[in-house]
Amino acid sequence: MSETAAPPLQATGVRELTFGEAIKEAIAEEMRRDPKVVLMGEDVAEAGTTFKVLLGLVDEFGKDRIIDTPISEAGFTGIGVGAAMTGMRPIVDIMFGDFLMIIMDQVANQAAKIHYMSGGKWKVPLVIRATMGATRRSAAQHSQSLHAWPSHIPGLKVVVPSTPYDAKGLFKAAIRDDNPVVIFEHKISYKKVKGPVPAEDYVIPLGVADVKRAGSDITLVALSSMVQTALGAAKMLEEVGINAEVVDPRTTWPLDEKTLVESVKKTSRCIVVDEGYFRYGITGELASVIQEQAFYDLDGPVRRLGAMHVPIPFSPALEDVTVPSERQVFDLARQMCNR
Amino acid sequence: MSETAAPPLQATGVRELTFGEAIKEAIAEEMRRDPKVVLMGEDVAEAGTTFKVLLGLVDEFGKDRIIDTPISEAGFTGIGVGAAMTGMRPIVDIMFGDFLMIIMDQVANQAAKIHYMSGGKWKVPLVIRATMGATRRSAAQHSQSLHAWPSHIPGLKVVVPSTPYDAKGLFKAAIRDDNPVVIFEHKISYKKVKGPVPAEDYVIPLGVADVKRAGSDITLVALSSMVQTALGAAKMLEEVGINAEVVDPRTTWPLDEKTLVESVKKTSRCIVVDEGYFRYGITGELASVIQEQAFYDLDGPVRRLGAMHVPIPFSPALEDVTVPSERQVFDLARQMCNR
Amino acid sequence: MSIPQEKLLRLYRQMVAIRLFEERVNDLYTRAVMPGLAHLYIGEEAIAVGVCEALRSDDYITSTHRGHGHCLAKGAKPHLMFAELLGKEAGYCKGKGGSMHIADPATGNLGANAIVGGSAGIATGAAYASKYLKQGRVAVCFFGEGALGQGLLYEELNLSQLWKLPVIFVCENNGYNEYTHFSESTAGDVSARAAAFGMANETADGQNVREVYGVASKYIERARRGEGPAFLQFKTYRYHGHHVGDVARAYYRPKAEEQEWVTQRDPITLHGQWLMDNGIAARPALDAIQEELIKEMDAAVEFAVSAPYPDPSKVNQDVYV
Amino acid sequence: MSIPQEKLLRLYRQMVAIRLFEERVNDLYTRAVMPGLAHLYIGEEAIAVGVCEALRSDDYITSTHRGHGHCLAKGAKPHLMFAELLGKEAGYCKGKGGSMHIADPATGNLGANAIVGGSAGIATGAAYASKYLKQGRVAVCFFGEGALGQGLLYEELNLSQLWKLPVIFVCENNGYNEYTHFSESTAGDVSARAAAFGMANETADGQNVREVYGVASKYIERARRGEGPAFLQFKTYRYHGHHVGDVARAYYRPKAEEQEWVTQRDPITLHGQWLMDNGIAARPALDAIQEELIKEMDAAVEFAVSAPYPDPSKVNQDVYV
Ligand SMILES: Cc1ncc(C[n+]2csc(CCOP(=O)(O)OP(=O)(O)O)c2C)c(N)n1
Ligand SMILES: Cc1ncc(C[n+]2csc(CCOP(=O)(O)OP(=O)(O)O)c2C)c(N)n1
Ligand SMILES: [Mg+2]
Ligand SMILES: [Mg+2]
Repeated sequence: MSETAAPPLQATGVRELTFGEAIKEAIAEEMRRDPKVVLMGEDVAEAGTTFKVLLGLVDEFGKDRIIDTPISEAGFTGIGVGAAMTGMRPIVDIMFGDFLMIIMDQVANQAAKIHYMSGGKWKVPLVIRATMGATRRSAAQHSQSLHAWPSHIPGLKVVVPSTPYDAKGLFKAAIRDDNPVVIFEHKISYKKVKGPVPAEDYVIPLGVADVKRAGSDITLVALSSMVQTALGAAKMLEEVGINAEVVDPRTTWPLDEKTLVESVKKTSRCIVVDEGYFRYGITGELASVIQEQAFYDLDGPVRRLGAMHVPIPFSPALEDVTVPSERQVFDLARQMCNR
Repeated sequence: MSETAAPPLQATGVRELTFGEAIKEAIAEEMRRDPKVVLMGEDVAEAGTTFKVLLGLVDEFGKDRIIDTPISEAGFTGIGVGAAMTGMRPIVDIMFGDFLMIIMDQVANQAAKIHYMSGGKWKVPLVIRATMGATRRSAAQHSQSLHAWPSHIPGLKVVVPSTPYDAKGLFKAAIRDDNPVVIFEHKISYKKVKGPVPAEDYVIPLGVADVKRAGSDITLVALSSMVQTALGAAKMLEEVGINAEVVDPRTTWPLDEKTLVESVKKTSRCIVVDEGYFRYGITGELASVIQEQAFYDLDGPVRRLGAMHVPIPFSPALEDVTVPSERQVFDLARQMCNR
Repeated sequence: MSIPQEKLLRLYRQMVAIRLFEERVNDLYTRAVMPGLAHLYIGEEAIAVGVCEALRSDDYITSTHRGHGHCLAKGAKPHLMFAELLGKEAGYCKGKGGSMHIADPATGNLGANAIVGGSAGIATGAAYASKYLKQGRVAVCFFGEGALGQGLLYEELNLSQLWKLPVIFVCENNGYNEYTHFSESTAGDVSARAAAFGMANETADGQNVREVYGVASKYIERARRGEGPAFLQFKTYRYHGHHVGDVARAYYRPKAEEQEWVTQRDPITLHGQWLMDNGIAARPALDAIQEELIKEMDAAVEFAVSAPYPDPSKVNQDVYV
Repeated sequence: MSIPQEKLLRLYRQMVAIRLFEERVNDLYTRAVMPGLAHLYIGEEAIAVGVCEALRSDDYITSTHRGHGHCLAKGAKPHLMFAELLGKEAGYCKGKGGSMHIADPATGNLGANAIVGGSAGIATGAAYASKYLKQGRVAVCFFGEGALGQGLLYEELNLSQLWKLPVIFVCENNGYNEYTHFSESTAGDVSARAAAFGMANETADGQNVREVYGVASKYIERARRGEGPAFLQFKTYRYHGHHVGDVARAYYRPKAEEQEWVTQRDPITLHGQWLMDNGIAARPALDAIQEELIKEMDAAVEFAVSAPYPDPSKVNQDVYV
């Protein structure tokens, strides 16, 4: 796996890109490769999405392939499902991940089940773009990280990238996948997270975790924005002599249990960190899988840190304390390693 | 807690009722108590719901309080939210729990967050009735058990009763609760599960687990239909000399962690059984909570059994193997107790 | 519009086939041979048959919980459908879908759907793909008037009209949403709901298969020419219960009403009479068609009943491609 | 309809208050004093003011992401709103809601909503409760024309008309859904969408506060009499960006268009002129109103800026009752 942690050496022209630029490049490359790839959503064309991430794509591909829609998330997601069944490879962009709540029937009752219900006869190569992440002062209906919901539904694949390199490779894999894939893009990372990205074509297979930092004392399992948080905590831990390993599953489904479990067997300690709501979400499943398979190598219970189990507040004074911080990860890890 | 396991001794006129009859009685009693309680849904009046569970209620309360709606689940759930804010105590009935996917915005973006977003000024005393449970040969869109989804969302309470006694007491508590509550009724249990129910008025507080069977060798944590499965397995285990304790959380939120953890500390072994999809659902959270708090008393990892992670198939030959069976629980428990 | 003779006879044959198929479904349920429930199309045959007769084999349809008629009319094979209804491996969906999820790429059947209105987006999406890929295919979205309660339908009406997609929304108005008369669930005028989006629309008699065929042909060809979607409402009636288990219906609809439709408005009887009145076919010829189909349907049931169930190990196949 | 003099002046005052409020919001954003973003109501003041002037204080409203004007017009106090916008404990929602979630039971404000169309059900539900409890209250659901894309709206149009609920759907058509002209997102005729459900409806000039007030009064009183819901479309325009950060707008709408509305169609200027032309108020009187409100608004900003943030420990309060 770790060869995907950094760009392949033979990579031609590795540039430093932002998370958002990497996603745009992935979409552009796939649209050049395959005329059946189209993208639809609200204000995706001239406006380049609300987050401006796709600025310019419409100039290259035109309004027939970068398609502005009415404010009908369920409506155009349904179109995406039908189009995917009949020869297209649509990407539907629902802007704020919070709006998933409006389209869940099309995603989880329709897209997720059509292949199975038809006895394998129809397939739905659809990509659903959603965003996640708080601390933008957007309050309770524009700040959620709902990746746990689609992860609960058989028939869906769920991608939660943390770096520009992963974002490009995973997004391209998602577009080429013949199953419905929901990809969660962290809003704050769009501009904030930068990293090396090869100009060349590469895909990262879905279901392969990545060790973002090798370590021996404790395993920090983290997704999306929390990978940066975990890496930050790992730096702090290093200063107190604790060598943390940071493992990023990159996709919640398929799930690379082996890499997670091997890491914990090695370190014997584990914290799972996620930006989704704490209860009945991502951390519960990952912690369970790990304790099931690494129990006898564990020093103590697998611990979890998630978004505080409250609707996300507007006030900065409140919102900032709802998301797991480097400090919290550091304190908990230190206590677990009793140093 | 255990005093709620069986009807209080002083109970006047304890009758044997079915699960469905107990729910109907709870609704009828609350509607008599409080004229602000109304129930709306598709074919709930003369038809008494698709499952015939409410037959006769319309005769007593009339069509102004048992209200037939168009096939607009999101539409009438929204009405329920607004009515709950403005003086009513509505119960909205969405028939098959699978249709939750259509109303999640109204439930999880609106109802769940209004109290918090308004700084505590508005409240939403709304009850959402949903069903769960497979093996009715209704296929992938009419058989799901989606209680994990609302359990993930702060601001909602989630009730998952397993016996007629609990169903009546918990449903009455849900109606009197000032928060939005989603209650999952197991379809097969409506007629199949019978038990003693006092004719008198009683409520069971939300957030109190119930030990359905006391034991010392292993703890079986189960909800809804799986409580019957766990009790069946416990009988089989008894014959091989294993004394299983069966604990029913009864509500996934609020969650009575204490009772679960105490039981496992005592037995040192635990299996969590649920009829929802296996991944990123109920079992992950409960297993995590237990291993976090009872780790040093555990003999081995907390194990989980859930619905197979596939869309629910139609064919009996396939559907029956997707739901955890007494046999599976028995075999796993026996292996864990190595007898 | 004048309909060629062999088409007129095929319309008759197709309706009889659906009727006979559904009678056997009811029988299989009553004899407890079929798992679960089914929603019979008996009484509404003229709609599926008239519309599908106007479609090319590579055109698309989406169907509903009451979908057997649509699937058969679009070309599904009875024995593979019965096998699916009985949960057998040989069924269209390997037994994984059942009555409410029959799907078949070979006949352009995108699938029946157990979510009321749930296929409005799928049909619109297929029409979008056909336009984008310049295939000239048309997609028909069948739905009952109860689906008028689902907001998704209006989003698709707007999107398809805005983008001039070749999709035809076919509203089968049989007067009831389950056990509730549609007047208790539907405000205003049905076709006005499509007209509001500037969509071409027409309301016709769903018991007259020639009228259905004529109206459908007109708007399907219009859509094929790229002139946009249409909304067609056909007035009809289901003779049986909402599903096979719904037998005591007096509390929600009068027996006399059922009788009137069955005796006065039956699409098969009416078309048969018309064929005879117009000297296109004599009674013996029509009887022969029926006899032949009875043999076919009985054989199909035979096949399904004796077909094996899927091996339980197949349960986790087809979840992902 | 003749409007009493002091009402005519209050209409003016209220519009100016909203304008001044929003100008300060923009300033607070530009000076990076306000967290996050806000959607300004500048240019659309006549709608909120005209409609709310026709409501009783115990009537209900639901508002949108562009909600400051609705909240103020329904009686919200500027200093408590500014406090909320700055995330302060003293705000209407203790800082938990922010710009898109101002709510206030005291003024019948059921809350602004950050989900487009998301409050259609809430308003309809409040109307349902008012009817059931025989309170004679009316609920107004404000929404932008972009919400016409949300299926939920049609479900509520059908339900409210079917049940004759006292709810008024007020469509503020400012011509744009974010950065897209509504003609690119909306097929057919807007008011026909309500008419299709048999709902009373009217389209009027949203820049003429007297006209808005007149039309609103007529349908609000009709609803109060139990004669059912209505759908009102008011044509208007937002002068500023979709949100405070949307400054370079030339790529989606021409500067000339903005200029025309600002210079020719401004609701405050037009009403002020009318007041003077009709001898109801002279320029000095109008200026006095403005001066007074400027003081009030500046004081309100003062209050909010100096108010304390909530203590972090409050974060998990108010999740449950
Ligand atoms: C979204 C949704 N809500 C409710 C149901 C339950 N249900 C199945 S069929 C039906 C009635 C449908 O009536 P109509 O659309 O007129 O079709 P018909 O049965 O009359 O052919 C209902 C309410 C469902 N399957 N999906
Ligand atoms: C369901 C949903 N989809 C998308 C958005 C993002 N969004 C916020 S405002 C807006 C445009 C709304 O346009 P309109 O309804 O006309 O209101 P206006 O901003 O013009 O006042 C969009 C798309 C949202 N908040 N909710
Ligand atoms: Mg019907
Ligand atoms: Mg607008």
